[in-house]
Amino acid sequence: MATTAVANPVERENYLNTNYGIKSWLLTTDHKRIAILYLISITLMFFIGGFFATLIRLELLTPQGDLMTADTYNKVFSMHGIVMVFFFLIPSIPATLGNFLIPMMIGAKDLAFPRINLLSWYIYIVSACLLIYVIVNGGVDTGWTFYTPFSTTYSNTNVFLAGIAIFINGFSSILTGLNFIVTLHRMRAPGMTWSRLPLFCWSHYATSVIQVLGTPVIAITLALVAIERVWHIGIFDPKVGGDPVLFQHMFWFYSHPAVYIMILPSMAVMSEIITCFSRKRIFGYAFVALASIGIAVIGFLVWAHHMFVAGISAYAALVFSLLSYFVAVPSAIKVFNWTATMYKGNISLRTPMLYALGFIGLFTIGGMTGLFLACLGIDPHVTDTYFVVAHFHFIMVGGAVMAYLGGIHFWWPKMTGRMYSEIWGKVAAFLIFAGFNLTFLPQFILGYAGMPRRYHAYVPEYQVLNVLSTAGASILALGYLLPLIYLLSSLRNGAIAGDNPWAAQGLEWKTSSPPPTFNFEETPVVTWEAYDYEQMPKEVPVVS
Amino acid sequence: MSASTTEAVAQHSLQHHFATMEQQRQSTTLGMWIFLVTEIMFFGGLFTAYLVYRTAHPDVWEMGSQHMEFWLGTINTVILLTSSFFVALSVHYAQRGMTKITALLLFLTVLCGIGFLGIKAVEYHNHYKEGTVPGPWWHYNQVENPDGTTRPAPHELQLFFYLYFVMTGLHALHVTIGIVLLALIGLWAWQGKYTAEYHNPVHISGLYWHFVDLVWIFLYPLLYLIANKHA
Amino acid sequence: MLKDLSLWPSQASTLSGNVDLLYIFLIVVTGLFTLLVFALVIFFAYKYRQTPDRHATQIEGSNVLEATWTLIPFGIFMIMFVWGAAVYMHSVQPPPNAMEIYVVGKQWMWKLEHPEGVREINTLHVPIGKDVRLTMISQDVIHSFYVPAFRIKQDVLPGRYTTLWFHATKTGHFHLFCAEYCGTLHSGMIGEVVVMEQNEYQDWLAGNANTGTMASSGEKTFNELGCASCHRSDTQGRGPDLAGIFGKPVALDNGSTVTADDNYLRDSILNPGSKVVSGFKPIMPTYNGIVNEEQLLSLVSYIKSLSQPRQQGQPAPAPASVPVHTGRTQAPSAGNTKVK
Amino acid sequence: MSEHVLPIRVYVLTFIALMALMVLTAFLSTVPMGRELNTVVALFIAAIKATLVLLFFMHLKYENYILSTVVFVAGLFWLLIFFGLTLVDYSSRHVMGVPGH
Repeated sequence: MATTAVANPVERENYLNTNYGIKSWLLTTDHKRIAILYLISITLMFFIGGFFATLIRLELLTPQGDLMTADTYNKVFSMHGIVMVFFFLIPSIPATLGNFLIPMMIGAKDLAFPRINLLSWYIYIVSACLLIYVIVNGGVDTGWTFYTPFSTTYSNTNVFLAGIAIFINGFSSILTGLNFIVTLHRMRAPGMTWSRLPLFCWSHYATSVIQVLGTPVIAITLALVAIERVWHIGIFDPKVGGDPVLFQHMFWFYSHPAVYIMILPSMAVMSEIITCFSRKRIFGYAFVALASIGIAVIGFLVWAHHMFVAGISAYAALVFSLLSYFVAVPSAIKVFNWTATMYKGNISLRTPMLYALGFIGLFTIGGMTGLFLACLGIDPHVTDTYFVVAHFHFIMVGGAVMAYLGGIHFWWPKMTGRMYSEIWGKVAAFLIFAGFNLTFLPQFILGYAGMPRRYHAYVPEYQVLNVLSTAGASILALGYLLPLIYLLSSLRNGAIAGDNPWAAQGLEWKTSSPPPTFNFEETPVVTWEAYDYEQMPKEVPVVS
Repeated sequence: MSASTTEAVAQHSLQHHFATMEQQRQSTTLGMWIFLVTEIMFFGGLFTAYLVYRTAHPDVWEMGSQHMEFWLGTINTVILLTSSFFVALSVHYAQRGMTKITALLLFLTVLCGIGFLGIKAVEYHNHYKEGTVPGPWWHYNQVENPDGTTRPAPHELQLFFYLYFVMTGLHALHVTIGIVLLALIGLWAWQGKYTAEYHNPVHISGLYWHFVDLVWIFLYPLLYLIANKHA
Repeated sequence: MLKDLSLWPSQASTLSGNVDLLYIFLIVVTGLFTLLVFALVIFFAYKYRQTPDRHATQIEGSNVLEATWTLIPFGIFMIMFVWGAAVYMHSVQPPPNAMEIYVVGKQWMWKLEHPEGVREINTLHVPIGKDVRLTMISQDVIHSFYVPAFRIKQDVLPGRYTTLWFHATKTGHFHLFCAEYCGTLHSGMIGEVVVMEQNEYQDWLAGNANTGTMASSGEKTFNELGCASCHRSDTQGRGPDLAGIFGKPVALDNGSTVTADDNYLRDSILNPGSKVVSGFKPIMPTYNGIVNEEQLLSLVSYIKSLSQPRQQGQPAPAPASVPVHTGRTQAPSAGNTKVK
Repeated sequence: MSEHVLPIRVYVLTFIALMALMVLTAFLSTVPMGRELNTVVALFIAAIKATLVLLFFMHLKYENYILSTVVFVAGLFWLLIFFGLTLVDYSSRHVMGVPGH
């Protein structure tokens, strides 16, 4: 492999070397630099969340709950959830890859509102700092769901500040979504029609719609919780006739679609990787594109399937169960189309493709187990057990994180101009896939056997499966540390990637790597369909 | 868009990543509308809560509405509608490049906004004196019956007032932000920053103010007009 | 450790079999689909692996295929929905005449009370082969009553009664968990359900001397609070007569009608100004903060008993020993309590 | 410019209409029509007022592309989803699945 980095021949001017210094980064309005800022901050939050995950799995090694106190454990799983959901998963792909790539994919110089883009990063940083302050000051023990009246009245932790942190964080998400929508409508290069748009952009468009329409609701809901903590009275307070279940309606109105904020961008990445490494156009472009929009819309109609045992009416349960099955259809369509795209391709199993295939497998399992939870006959037994925990980790980690890593590996040469070690990349991909399955498959069995979630101590008959799960988690942790190491080391030692190391077809590959500040020397004019691999080399070249 | 000369005049207002003034104008306008949609959903959470509790306790809601001061609410409605009219006119004059008039109209709007907040403050103070502020300040525990006897106030009355304060409070916050925004835009208009070609900030801040007006158009009947005054 | 390994919860109620059958159906169907996807992905990745001499065949798509994999899954989903809905509707409709047990959840224990007046903490004794209905409420935060062996779970809310029912089919000890996160000792809010033969259950009930039935302790509270001075059967009463009202529609002074169920009775005691019965003056004071959840349950139980023909708890209120239990540890019949 | 400059007359007429509607709704609130009808009438008038503001003050009628309208209507549509599906629960709580029945 690349032992001798080519002694940087006179580097072309690009977004990284155009100017230097902290100030040039902190005041930048270049979407690519903001993407890098996001990448760094999100990675940090990922490892904070991962640290809490490690503590959870260590505690559950034994049934007695002997590693930490019950209060500490409750804080640990709450912080794990809050950090991972609001500060890693929701911004992960859109704010890094989306930010970096969308303008380049549509042939624009930047997002529509570059300063708002920077503002959204600052808002993210402010909220993340506030959250870290909360963690340092004893954390919060409500779970990421903040259910009332526990959060408003009974918890003795920093609920107010944590709520405010998520409230602020919401605006970062809203501004990103707003920026993407306007950009995709108004900034496309000549010839880049909607039917030529890469599916990456379609999926991000759907994501942005959810961010814009859903996030304000969680913001106002958490604001109400925060006010209720200060005022000692509020609309969710049963003492004055308020209904705690209304909080759950308002919470899940956002937080269920939020799952699609996490998974739609992953699907965006999938469509790019699978086509490139199969050397094929996507199977059923229009169906994949419309499935994204379908998920975004139907995703808003299903929230109360989180509440089948929460005290909603049986009639509402029927309605929401039915609607929940509707949303499974577009997801199934996507999986089948990706699989069909591989048919008669010329497939090379490079690192990004390994992640993509891992994604298809894990997302399929995650989606299939979702059918159990939508099913009114089964959900009351498995909800609030480890079955649910396993299910949503299959979607969010098996799905979203796999795709995130796949995307980072795919576009790493574009972002940095360097190639990483292919061997280590494959090793990490296998470790993550194996570790993930060993961690979370046993949890399905645990859940059906009846182990409730958020238990600090549990009855002894659940121990064997918990030990398996913890064993898997240690492999998974190793798998996550590896990319951090070899990707960083590639910055110094990696081979020079060249403009288009995968011979990929998108517009972003038609400019140099790393790209110049304004992305293209001159505005491109698009005359071809997306994924037009007919015109591209028939196999993926090897750069080393 | 043949007017390349006018675009040359406005060139300094065109940000580097846009190709034309028209693209920039359409982008910012679309951005503002999307922002307004997020605002709809933001208030939407409160309206949902209102809807749920109102359908569950219609009597209590009527009882609560009787504590609203009809005339103060109505005057405030007049003020906000008038201010929206001023803003619409200010955009009109900005389009024609008469930015001094634009500025004056915006300053009038700011005055309206301040008046609105003043009246709102009077109402809040009255509720405070009456004891109908939820939380530690609540001491409205007995309701008078028509025959002069009293009975315990239904505790859902606090829900009504809680929603009243949160909804109008959030609205007042938006009015405050609008006042600051329009004052700044008015100042810049006075200084001649805007022209017939480039005045989109006036336009989109105007959209924001109209939205604040829209919210009030619904708050007014929902809070002030549901009292059963003919029972 | 291995001999305790639990891969499948025991089946101990009439519902367990239904849920398990549906679960197995879903496992088979989704398993087949998952295998199909896995097999195709692996097969394609191998069959069409990169070779230097081949071009990928560009395929635009196929509407027939799209329709196929839209409609077939959709049809299967609808089968899942209908079957699931059937199991669910059965599980949320308690049979009439089920024996009733009252549950109060609080941080972090379950308080259970039998109509005969026997109280337990964290352990629930029930007879095999009978329909049992739980009427549940929380004193503080949301809890969830979960018995995996029965496949039943329902959140227990503050401020509102929820119900759950089961019909045990197997004797033995089964886990009872709190399934909704409720604070520090959430994982300690566990106990067990003991299913006994019916005669053993009767012996057990008889062997636990108690202070009278729930209805009778409700009657005591009723009299102590002076409720009877207004809610009287003669026409002089300033409040409505409560005999026979349970489960009946009640006309309110605002013209609407409500059913006098558990929740309505509870609300009327705590929040009397809200729903006033037509024809009466709204003069009732609130008992919010005066009676606790257990007293409320016994009051509701008493009012219910007034609607059951010939079966009222009698004895004249014993003025001496007033069982007002405010504390948590007033656990009668010590033999049954088991605090972990 | 492609921006449409409206004559002042449009704004004045809109303003007069808004004021008239406001007087109307304030007056109608004192006419006994029954609780439901009174609310429906008040909200109907509010909706007309809102539409006037949107169409004329906020130029929705005159934007030279329909996107803003689509965006705004989408917002309203989502709000209705929120209202509607929440009410599915609350309005049916006393029909099915309540304790005891």
